[in-house]
Amino acid sequence: MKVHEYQAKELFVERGLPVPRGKVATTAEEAEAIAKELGGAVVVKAQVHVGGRGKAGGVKLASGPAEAKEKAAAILGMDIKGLTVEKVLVTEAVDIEEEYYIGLIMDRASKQPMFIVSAAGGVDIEQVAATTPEKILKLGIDPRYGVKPFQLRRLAFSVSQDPAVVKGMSQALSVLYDVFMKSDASLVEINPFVKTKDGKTWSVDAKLNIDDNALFRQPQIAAMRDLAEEDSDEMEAKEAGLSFVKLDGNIGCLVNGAGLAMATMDLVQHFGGMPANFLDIGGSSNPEKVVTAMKIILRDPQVEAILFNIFGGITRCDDVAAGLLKATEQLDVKLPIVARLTGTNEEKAREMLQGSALVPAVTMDEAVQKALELAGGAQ
Amino acid sequence: MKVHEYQAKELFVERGLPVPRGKVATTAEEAEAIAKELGGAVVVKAQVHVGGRGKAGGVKLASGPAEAKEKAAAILGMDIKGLTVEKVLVTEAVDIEEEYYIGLIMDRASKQPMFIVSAAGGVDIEQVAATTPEKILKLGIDPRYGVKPFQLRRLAFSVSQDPAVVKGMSQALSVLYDVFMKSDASLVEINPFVKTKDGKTWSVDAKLNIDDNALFRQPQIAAMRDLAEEDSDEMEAKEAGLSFVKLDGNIGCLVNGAGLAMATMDLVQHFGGMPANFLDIGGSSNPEKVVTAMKIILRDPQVEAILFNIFGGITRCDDVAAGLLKATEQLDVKLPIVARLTGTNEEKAREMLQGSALVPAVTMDEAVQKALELAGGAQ
Amino acid sequence: MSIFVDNNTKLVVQGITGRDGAFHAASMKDYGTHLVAGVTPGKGGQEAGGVPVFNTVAEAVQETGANTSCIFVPPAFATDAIFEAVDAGIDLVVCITEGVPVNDMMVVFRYVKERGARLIGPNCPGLISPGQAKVGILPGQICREGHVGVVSRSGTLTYEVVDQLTRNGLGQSTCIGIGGDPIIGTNFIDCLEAFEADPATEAVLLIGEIGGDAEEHAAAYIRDQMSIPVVSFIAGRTAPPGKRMGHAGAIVSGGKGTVESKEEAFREAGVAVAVKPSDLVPLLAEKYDPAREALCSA
Amino acid sequence: MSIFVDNNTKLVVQGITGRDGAFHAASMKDYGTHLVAGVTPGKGGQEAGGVPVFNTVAEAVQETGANTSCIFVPPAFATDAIFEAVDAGIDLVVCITEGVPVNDMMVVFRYVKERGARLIGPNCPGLISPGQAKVGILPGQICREGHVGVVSRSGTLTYEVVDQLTRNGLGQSTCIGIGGDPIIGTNFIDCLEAFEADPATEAVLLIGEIGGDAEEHAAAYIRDQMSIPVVSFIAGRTAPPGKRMGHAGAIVSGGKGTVESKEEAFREAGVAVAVKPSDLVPLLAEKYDPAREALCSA
Repeated sequence: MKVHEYQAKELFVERGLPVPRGKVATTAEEAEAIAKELGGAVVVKAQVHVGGRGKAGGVKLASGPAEAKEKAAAILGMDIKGLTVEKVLVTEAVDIEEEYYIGLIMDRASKQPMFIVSAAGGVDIEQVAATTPEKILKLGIDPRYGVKPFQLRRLAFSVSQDPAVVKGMSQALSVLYDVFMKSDASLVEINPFVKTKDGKTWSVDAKLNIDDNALFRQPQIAAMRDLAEEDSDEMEAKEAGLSFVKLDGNIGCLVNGAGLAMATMDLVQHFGGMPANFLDIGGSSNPEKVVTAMKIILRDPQVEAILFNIFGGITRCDDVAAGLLKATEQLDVKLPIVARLTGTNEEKAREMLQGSALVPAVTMDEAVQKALELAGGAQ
Repeated sequence: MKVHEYQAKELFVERGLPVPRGKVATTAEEAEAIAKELGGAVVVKAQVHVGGRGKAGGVKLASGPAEAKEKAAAILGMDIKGLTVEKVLVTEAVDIEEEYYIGLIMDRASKQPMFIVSAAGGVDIEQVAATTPEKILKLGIDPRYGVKPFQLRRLAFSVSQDPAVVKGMSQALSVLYDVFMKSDASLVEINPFVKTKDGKTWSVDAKLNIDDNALFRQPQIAAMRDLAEEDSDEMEAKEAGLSFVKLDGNIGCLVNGAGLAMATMDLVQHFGGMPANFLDIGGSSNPEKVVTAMKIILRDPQVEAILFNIFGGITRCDDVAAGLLKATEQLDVKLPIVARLTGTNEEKAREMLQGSALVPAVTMDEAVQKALELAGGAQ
Repeated sequence: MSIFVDNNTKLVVQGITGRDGAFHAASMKDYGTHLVAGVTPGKGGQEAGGVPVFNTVAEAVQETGANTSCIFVPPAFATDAIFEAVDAGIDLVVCITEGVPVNDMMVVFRYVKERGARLIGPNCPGLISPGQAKVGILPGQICREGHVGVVSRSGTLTYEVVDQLTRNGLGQSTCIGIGGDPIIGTNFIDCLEAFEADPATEAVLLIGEIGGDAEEHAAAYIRDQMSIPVVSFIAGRTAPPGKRMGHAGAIVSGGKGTVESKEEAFREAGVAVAVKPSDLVPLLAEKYDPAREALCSA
Repeated sequence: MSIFVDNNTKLVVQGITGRDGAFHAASMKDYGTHLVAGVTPGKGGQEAGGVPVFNTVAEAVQETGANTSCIFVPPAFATDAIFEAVDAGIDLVVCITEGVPVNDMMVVFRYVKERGARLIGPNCPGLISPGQAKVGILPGQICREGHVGVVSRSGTLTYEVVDQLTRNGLGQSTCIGIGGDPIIGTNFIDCLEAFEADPATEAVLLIGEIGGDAEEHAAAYIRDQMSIPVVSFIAGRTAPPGKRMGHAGAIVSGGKGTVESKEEAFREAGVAVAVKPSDLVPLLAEKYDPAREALCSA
């Protein structure tokens, strides 16, 4: 789960890390009022869960309240990479002298949190990593021991000898680690972390991604979820215990197991089609789950055929068949459905589906090819 | 440093651990008022930093306010193992059905916190350990990982199968660990931890000792220090950077280094005398420290001779000699002083002391023997 | 022969009185696994599925000599269950639970390693050595004794592949699902190393997916250290970047963890890469002739 | 020969720009120790006592090849300094600082061990291999090259004993003060083991004190593992129970850690026990004849 910049900053401020003063606005008038309250120049920043909002025009400087109102009006409602901007953060503009990148990620390979620090701040760190990796210092932290002051110093000294920067950055890195561990983050970053001309340091931007597996014990973070930023179909699927991701193709896929679901999608593409979605109905599925899954898929007008690919292990094929029959009864399904149900209780499932309009298939390859034919051939 | 039962319980309550309601009183009238507020039977408990206060008559049951006043009057001012009772804790009396011992100590051998749990609660655990060690379960906790729920359960299941006890004790053990680590404790115990007849569990008593080395980062705990319970000479010595412990003999000892100071005391006893104190003036001592040390020793009317045993390493013998001369000038020293100053700058020190009334000595043995002679021979 | 589980496996099921725990305990026992105990705190002294239930794993180990544990407890309790099993001296811990917080796993991983135990999972289907023992939730009926090792980050995709092997007369030494989370106890390389050392394993099928770089590391390992043939398939070519595909670990982010990168690594290492699952068995047949192997090892 | 420090010691002093650090860095250098660097965060690039100062130990190691560190920083920063030294690859860390929180040491101890480094102290005077190197604050002038190993929990009491050895013509291989805290990095047994293995050490003086059971464990080790003679003295017979005697670790509590218990353990192990410090040299002479040893090893 992603949280907004302004929310991540709240967590920083709770731990004593200085960030430019600011507030969130949902209207241009609110933005104007906040700018008035702050005084001086402000920055109006789109709060959306995508990177590169600066390049997309989602971040603007305003000299005062009137301009803040104007800029906010332009940014609110803007579409950035498919997401509509519903909120802007209006913050004091700070007089930047130096910009740094500091971040902490969960590193899969070394199985520990890993700090990333660079003097090349304010730009895309992945690009810096790809083009000039020598400008980046990485330091893994053994979570059994936690981060030690010497590690914070080493990271800070690697980019600056300025005592103000070393002190401010050490504190910021310490807060990053604290937020990371206490919030079950998978990524937390400040880009840029800046030194202003008066020798102070500020966390000007903030990014925080949370491990979905840990949300059950992070009520404060879970409450930060911005439903406007989430796909409603994905949310509905999650509620029902399904895992769903919308794609752009014509073949609706309904599979048990994430790996098999991906392999099914890939096979659709291999035979010249395009999957309309990733959908994993999970283990020990009950008929209701299948009905919900069908509903979500049928909402997509691009879908031309539906493909069931079930390998029964714990999932029983007869349960899926029951759900399938129930769904075709309840919902007005006009699309062709190919059903490949194999494994546990497959004979029973076959009997149940006999006489229905469903197109049976034995292998994955056969099932995908039939679905593509029924959808009108390869796209 | 030791904290009182009522203070330790405050730390428990902060972390949600149930303790019988209660308040501290310094007068019998206050105790009466607290008993009235609590209602029902109460227990009046002396708050002193010694064990075995129950046996000494420092813990009394009272049926109501009037009796609480009476019992408090009897306990307040009582002398328990040399300490005067200045405060009593007045708490609700609970209807005890089962008593357990639970504690957590810093275990030197395994270098980790070690839980100690026993079904033999309410009695001296050291006695239980000595006579019936099989009644005690010990479990060390690796501080890198912290205590895990399964460990709490294992400890609790070892003394009870009762779900209420297992749940209550697991929580209490978790709080003990938390208090231990967060307060830099060397020992924390609840004895007894009880189950009442209504099936609830309570921490009826509490003991908490803190690592002196960590007090600098434990302001909340440091503020709990009860000066009335501390020896004022020891406190004065500590302020001056000295380490002092009052003993019962006639030879005042002034030594640099804890090991040498102990060896000097032992040598006094070996030759038939008794040391009046342990005193380590520490490393790199300045003359002022020596003056303070002399002042403290001279306050003891039992002292008949003073013995300086200094092995100059970092400590320079001339510094000590200067302090010694300054002290004899400033203070009206009527007692004989034997000075054995050897090591760094010993010649210089010898020159400085020449012509003074101080009795020089070359070896430790000689110094101790001379001091004993001057004090009027072996006791 | 086989890897990790066999006839010497003595199994304790943590969470045996729960719905999933009870169901799969029975299934494992039916398969022939030596199920010796169950653990559910507070239910010590009871019986479940024909074995005694204990309050703690330590007691279960002491009373029954269990050496392997299979965990079916909710995600909030799974790391504690792993700690408990390892602390009690269990050698092999198989954690089926999905949804374990990743930051917990960073710490658990170090504990398991430090204590010299092996963890498989979490978020995995477990493993099966056909004809000997099954620890986990894989459907035993699709397996058959033989000489192909199967290792996979997936569950049902593994079944699909194992089923194809069996239908084509290719039995398995051990089939193991290592789990779909970003941090898992046993990685591809651990399994490859074990398969290479196992006299009964003559070829390996490796099923990877997008996310992380475990496949890339495995490729280097195969190139440098392995003599038996390995055939691979990687799922997730059509997954959009930045989106998790069901598994917490199946995500392409920052241009890393793509199918292309993994396939390239395998190809460079001389590992055959199947374009679709149904190509795996034919590809394997090119590299491995069970009849010939049988002759050679005879 | 000697143990832990010698001519190959390349020393970095952590806290070299502090009062104590500067004083003792100079003293160690004067003694002949190869002082190669100092560390004080924020003073990197400066010079102190004739050696370069770095911001981090990692830099100091990289630039100068330091393999040993001596720590003179305040107690609140000492554990961090130990972590830093070990993390930077330092083999031997000598922490002079007194007053380090004990709970921190529980964790540091494990870190040092896990990384295969050696920590001496905290709250110790350090060690000296006469004629070769001194790391710590022991007065070098009282030592003399020779074949007696000295290990002690104390500072000045060690000097007292070393002085007596030297005055009696008995030189030392290494004199080491392991520290007076309840948790220390290197214990008696570690030193005894090293002395036993050191060809230059022909006898050992062990100076213990009240508190803990390190002497009891040492006694068992000497009985079971050592061939060279050991003579001991234990301080604190007159210390009242429950009171710390200067050292955080010097306390008799719950009837444990008494001089009697330790002396009894030594006597049972066949280790000579001196009643007073001045008896140590005569006792040693009974067990060890340097002239004879010199003949034997010639």
